[in-house]
Amino acid sequence: GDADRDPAEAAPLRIAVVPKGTTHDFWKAVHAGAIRAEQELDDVQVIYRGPEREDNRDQQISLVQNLISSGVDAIVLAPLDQHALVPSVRLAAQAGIPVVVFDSRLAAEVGTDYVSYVATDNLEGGRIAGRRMGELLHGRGRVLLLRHAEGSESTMRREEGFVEALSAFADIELIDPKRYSGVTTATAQIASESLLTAYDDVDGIFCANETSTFGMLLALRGRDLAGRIRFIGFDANAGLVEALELGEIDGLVVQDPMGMGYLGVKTAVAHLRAQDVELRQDTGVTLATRDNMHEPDIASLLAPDLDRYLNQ
Amino acid sequence: MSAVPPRRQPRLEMAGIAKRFGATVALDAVDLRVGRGEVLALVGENGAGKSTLMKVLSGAVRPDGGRIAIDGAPFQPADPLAAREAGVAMIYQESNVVPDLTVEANLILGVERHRLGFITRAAHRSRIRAVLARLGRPELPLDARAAALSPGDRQLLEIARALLTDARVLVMDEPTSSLGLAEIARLFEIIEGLRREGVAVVYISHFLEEVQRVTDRYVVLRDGRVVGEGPTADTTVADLVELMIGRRLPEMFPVTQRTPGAPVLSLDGVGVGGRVNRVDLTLRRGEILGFAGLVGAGRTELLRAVYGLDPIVSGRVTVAGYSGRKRLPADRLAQGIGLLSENRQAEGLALGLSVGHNMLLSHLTPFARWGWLRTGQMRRAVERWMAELGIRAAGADQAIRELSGGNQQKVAFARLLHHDVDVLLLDEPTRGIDVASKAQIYDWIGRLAGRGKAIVLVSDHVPELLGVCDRIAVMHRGRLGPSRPAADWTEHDILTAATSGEAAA
Amino acid sequence: MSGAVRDPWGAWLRTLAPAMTLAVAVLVFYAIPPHPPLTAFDLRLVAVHAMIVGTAAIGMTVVIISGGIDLSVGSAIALVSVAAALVLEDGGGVGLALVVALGTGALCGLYNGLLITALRLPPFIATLGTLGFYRGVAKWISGSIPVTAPTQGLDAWVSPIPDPPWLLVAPGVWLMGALGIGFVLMLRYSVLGQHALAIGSNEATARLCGIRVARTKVSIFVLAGLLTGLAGLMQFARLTQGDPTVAIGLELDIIAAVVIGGGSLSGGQGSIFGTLAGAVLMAYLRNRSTVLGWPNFVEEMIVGHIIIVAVAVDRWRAGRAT
Amino acid sequence: MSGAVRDPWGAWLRTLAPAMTLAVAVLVFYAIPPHPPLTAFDLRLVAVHAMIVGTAAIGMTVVIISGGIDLSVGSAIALVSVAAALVLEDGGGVGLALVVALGTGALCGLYNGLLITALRLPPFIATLGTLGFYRGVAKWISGSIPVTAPTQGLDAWVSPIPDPPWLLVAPGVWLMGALGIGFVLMLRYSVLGQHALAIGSNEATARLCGIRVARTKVSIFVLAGLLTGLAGLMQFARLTQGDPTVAIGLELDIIAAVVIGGGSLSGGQGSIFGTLAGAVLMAYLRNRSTVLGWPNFVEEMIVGHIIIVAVAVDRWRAGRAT
Ligand SMILES: Nc1ncnc2c1ncn2[C@@H]1O[C@H](COP(=O)(O)OP(=O)(O)OP(=O)(O)O)[C@@H](O)[C@H]1O
Ligand SMILES: Nc1ncnc2c1ncn2[C@@H]1O[C@H](COP(=O)(O)OP(=O)(O)OP(=O)(O)O)[C@@H](O)[C@H]1O
Ligand SMILES: [Mg+2]
Ligand SMILES: [Mg+2]
Repeated sequence: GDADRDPAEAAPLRIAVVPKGTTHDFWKAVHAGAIRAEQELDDVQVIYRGPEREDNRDQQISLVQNLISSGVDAIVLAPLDQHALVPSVRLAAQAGIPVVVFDSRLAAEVGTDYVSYVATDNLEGGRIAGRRMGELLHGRGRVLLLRHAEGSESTMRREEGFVEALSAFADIELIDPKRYSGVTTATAQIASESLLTAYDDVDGIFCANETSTFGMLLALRGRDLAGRIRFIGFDANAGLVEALELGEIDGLVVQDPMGMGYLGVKTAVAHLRAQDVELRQDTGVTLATRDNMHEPDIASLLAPDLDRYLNQ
Repeated sequence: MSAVPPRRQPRLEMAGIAKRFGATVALDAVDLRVGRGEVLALVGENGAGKSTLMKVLSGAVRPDGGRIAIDGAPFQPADPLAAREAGVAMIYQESNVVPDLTVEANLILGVERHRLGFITRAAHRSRIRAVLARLGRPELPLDARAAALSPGDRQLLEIARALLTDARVLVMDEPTSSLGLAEIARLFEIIEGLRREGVAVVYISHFLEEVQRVTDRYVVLRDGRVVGEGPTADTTVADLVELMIGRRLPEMFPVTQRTPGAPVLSLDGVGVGGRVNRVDLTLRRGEILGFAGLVGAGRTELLRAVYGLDPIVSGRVTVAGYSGRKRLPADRLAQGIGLLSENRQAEGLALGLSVGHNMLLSHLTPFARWGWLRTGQMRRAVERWMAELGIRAAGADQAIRELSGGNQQKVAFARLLHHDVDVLLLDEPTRGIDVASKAQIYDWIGRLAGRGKAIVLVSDHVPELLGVCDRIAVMHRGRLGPSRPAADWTEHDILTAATSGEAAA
Repeated sequence: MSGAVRDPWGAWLRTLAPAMTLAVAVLVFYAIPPHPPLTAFDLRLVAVHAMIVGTAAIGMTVVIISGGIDLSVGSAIALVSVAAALVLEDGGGVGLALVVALGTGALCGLYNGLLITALRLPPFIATLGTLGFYRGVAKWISGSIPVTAPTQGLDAWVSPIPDPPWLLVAPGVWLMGALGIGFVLMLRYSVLGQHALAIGSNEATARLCGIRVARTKVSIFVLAGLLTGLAGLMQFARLTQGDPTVAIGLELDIIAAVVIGGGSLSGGQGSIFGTLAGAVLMAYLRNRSTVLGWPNFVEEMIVGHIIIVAVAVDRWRAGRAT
Repeated sequence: MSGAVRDPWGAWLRTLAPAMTLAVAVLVFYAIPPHPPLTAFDLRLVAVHAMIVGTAAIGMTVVIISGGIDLSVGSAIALVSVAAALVLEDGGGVGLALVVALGTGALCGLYNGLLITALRLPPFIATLGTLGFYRGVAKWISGSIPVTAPTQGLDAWVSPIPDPPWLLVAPGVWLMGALGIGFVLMLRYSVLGQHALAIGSNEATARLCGIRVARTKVSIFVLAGLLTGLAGLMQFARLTQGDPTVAIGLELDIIAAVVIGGGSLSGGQGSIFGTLAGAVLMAYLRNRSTVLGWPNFVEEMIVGHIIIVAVAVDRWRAGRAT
């Protein structure tokens, strides 16, 4: 209900999309999805703005508040933290700006504080990875876990799910030195390399996001261990897909970031146009393997056609 | 002057004070006694240990041995504050002004009176005013940043600071090095007053005439030992010098044969940043031209501008044989002009670097092949100059910071010699230098002129100008008077010209 | 002396300069189509976004004036926010949280000060070391995850829309302003302030004049630590949680604020008001580039240059003045 | 006399000090149960991890000796890595990539140098500004995502296991070592080196001695920029992609390396070998704390203090020497 801000109905709806970061293929795909929605729905304008680093909560808060003040019609937000962003989201509600939350939980009342929650079940994503790892190792062996970053909620839930699923296999020993890869590929690479010198005799490895997976992949290559150790990662980018093809990675748990961006914007617009929307929408997680990676629906998840939406 | 005989119990007594820096023995069991109302002259060559001895007294340097007593009470200052509270005030040789503080803040620094941590200005104002009046500068702006003061005023500020703490012992380490004559005269009056109040004054200076005028007794240091003392009245400058350097000094101002040649440097209508205006001047080969003037007259600005360190706002400088407009220091050096800075500490020398670095820095080309340096040759060059000028240092690698003032100045002078420039702009070349070294530098100046070099000598010390220069010009409020042969000047004429501006025709 | 007359002017100009830069920035941004209006709400936001940097920067100004620098402030803020959160999580009251926050901040400052004086370390090094140390401690005591705790009304102090509304801006902002004034007076009229200036301007002289340099430096760092503590508490209130990874790299923003405000890293110079103006300026830029819908990289490129321009203009004026 | 004798000693000690600290660190960590062995591979790894920081730190040493500092080096590395990646992505050869990398690095250095000299900005400020600017440009030209490109064998230069194996460590590490020696000679025996030293220890004197200060400073920053370019290329080779977010905060590691190695931020002091030892020391600590299975926060707490201890020991020795 922003009639007071733009009386002319003709003026396009300005939908702000706020990812957790701006510099990963994952968020690029979200962006592409949002643009796709923008193109399908008429007179909608998408504003895509994120914090510099994937762990800068304070900056994301400022960002949301600034967007509120710039009078956008709705905000589609991937909160960096389930608690930290709550006041800002409530602030938006006060200002009459509906919020759609995607990718990660927000510890507030869906339906009252925000319109809808569009996400994948990160816990489930982790479980899928864990079960797959179990199968790959035929239920016995040692599995190393490289954690992503301190205080990153979504990845922690994936790690949680992975550990849980793995615990079903009695003969699999989980090695979790509580080492965090840090938020960039370079830090992940260094952490992985050092970790591998201590644990180069493991049978399996799991990483819970794009940067840590890629960093670990590089480390494995550096030691000629790629393909020898069962390796399951999370999310996809060109490099990771290639590695999957080469069998250096045995599985990538992929979400549908493009779907999230698309659905997020669509939901926001639907709400603004007074249609009722689902409170919870799951865009699903799938395990991409060397075998199924060429099936069209999986392929589109692994390598979404970003250019079609972003480069123009 | 009537020497008050020291009482039974001296005001200040230092016994067996010893201090080494690394292997340098700065002080070797020095004894010193100063009575109430006595003014003691502490003299000696550069590096004799004068400043170090006094820094021991003021708590700035911790001695290796010896004991101090004030009015009979043993006294071991933990730090300068302790010394100050015990009634020891010191005017250090190096400038000790905080540029970013106001004049007032500088004066009360460290001894602020306050309520709940907030300074009570009123408590200070009256005393400050009184002291400044006593120094003859009541108009000195208390709220101005100290950075805006001329060196002269900065030195006055430090004297005022010392006077503010009503001291029992007052140490003055070369207090007149950048004071004009008027200020110096007033300082001596003040010392008289202190003497009457029973303050023990230690007066360090290389101006032995001053020493003769103000002090009752003298103590001569050489290589950290006391080599002689006695009533100033029964001695002569010559005797003091002999005690200081261990031999009779030949002629102070050696006469050298030289004939003025072609002009090398000429200024017409040169003006610098508002403080210096319409200066005309012609400098010839083989001549020594002196600039007299009061502190703040603008001589330093003029030299700095000619050398290209400050911008010239009007007029032009022509260097013989160069038509181009290049006027950065690098260009000036290339054109054969060199400047000796008046400010050793902040500009003249890189205190952190070695003697060798400082000496050769401006002229590395002779040692460079394809931009790479031949260090062996460099070392030999440095050692040669050290020998030539008798620079007392542990070696070419010793940090210049560790040298005594005079030796530092010699290094700065050696730089110009090494660079072998044709025009030497010397701003206070003998500031803080002992007599023997002065004689040496005068000798060098004479020889250089004899070799056809042109020299500009800025000095506050009129006898020096009269003794060394061929021609002398007086600067007054940024205007340079006509230059006349030294013979046509008397000390009195120069002073009147410097104060009034009339070049007494 | 000409100097005497000239100088107050220069000082006056220096004081006003950042405010002017700010004004210019406002106009410049308004000139950009579509000429986004500067709503009251915008101003409130900018104020709140400048609050944490500003508060910490007040302390940093004193440190920098005394010739020091504190790179650990970002980590210290994180540590304080975690400490406060832990207290509140254990059911401690706001009062206790405040005490703990200030205490933690002061301790960080004290440790920095002792390293610098007792070990004679350059402040840059000492605080570069503690930058890692405090961050590590923050992660340690928080178990490496954000500690969510009841804010007990602390959030009201930092919410952009103040309550009661007649406050115009968040109470935290008023607090920052009050502290700013207090520290201006402290610097100009207190012994500590003058000694800080003296040490920053010429430490050797300060020592010879009998200033207890070490003691003074430690006090300055503790003082700055108290402000860091306050900033940390504000950070907690904003996040409603103690976040061990918050404020990474914030030290650079804080130092930038001081320098934009006319502070000199070689010591002896700095203006509290200037610093606050600097903090507001940066927050304002971020706000505008969001309102104008610029992509992140444009913002980064511009904010970077604003720092350069602001200081260049300042230097240029100073250069002309002397 | 003493000085002549003592000084070289002091200098010698200073040069060896970091190596000794390093040796001590090795022993200390070996003393910790379960006494993790220091395998050849560990050493290779540490060398590679120190390589990027070390290479950039060589340039930083010169900058710091000349009294400057460069906060933008991390961003510049990211920018270079992206630029190189773009070239290779377009099918450019290794040669071209190298040229572009060095060129980009030199340009960054040139820009820093010009800001500092032409605008008379303090290096800290100028490079604080360009820190944001270069990062922004990197994100801009990369479209804000890592640019993956064929490494064309560049990765062989930085892979922990060198090929041929008799190289013992990666070629990139040898390159760093060679550059280190080159710069030691440059500092000690070249005119530029002496001028850098002079400017760093007293700029006024340098000017008085006719050194073209501005020109020299610019050359120093360009020189450092070339090394940054090389470091950026190494970074690309390690990641096999140009990542605009890489090396955030790396400037602090690089500066730390210089300072641990005996560099003084007030200029006039610094040792290339010391710097390299410092870089290796930090990499070694990180490696050990991982091998020992310590959580990150322990590592952060310890690395922080190593910096402090290393410098404190250095100061203490220096203090005793005089
Ligand atoms: N900090 C220091 N480190 C090493 N040596 C020093 C230090 N200070 C002084 N010296 C040495 O101690 C000796 C005495 O120095 P001092 O400054 O006391 O001489 P001085 O009599 O004051 O000379 P001047 O008349 O030039 O001031 C000199 O040889 C000097 O080199
Ligand atoms: N009132 C002032 N304000 C600012 N700077 C000053 C002032 N007076 C002097 N200076 C600076 O102090 C330095 C020395 O100038 P000074 O006043 O001593 O003139 P001078 O004629 O050279 O005196 P001296 O006899 O010391 O050579 C100059 O570089 C000048 O810039
Ligand atoms: Mg002396
Ligand atoms: Mg002068």
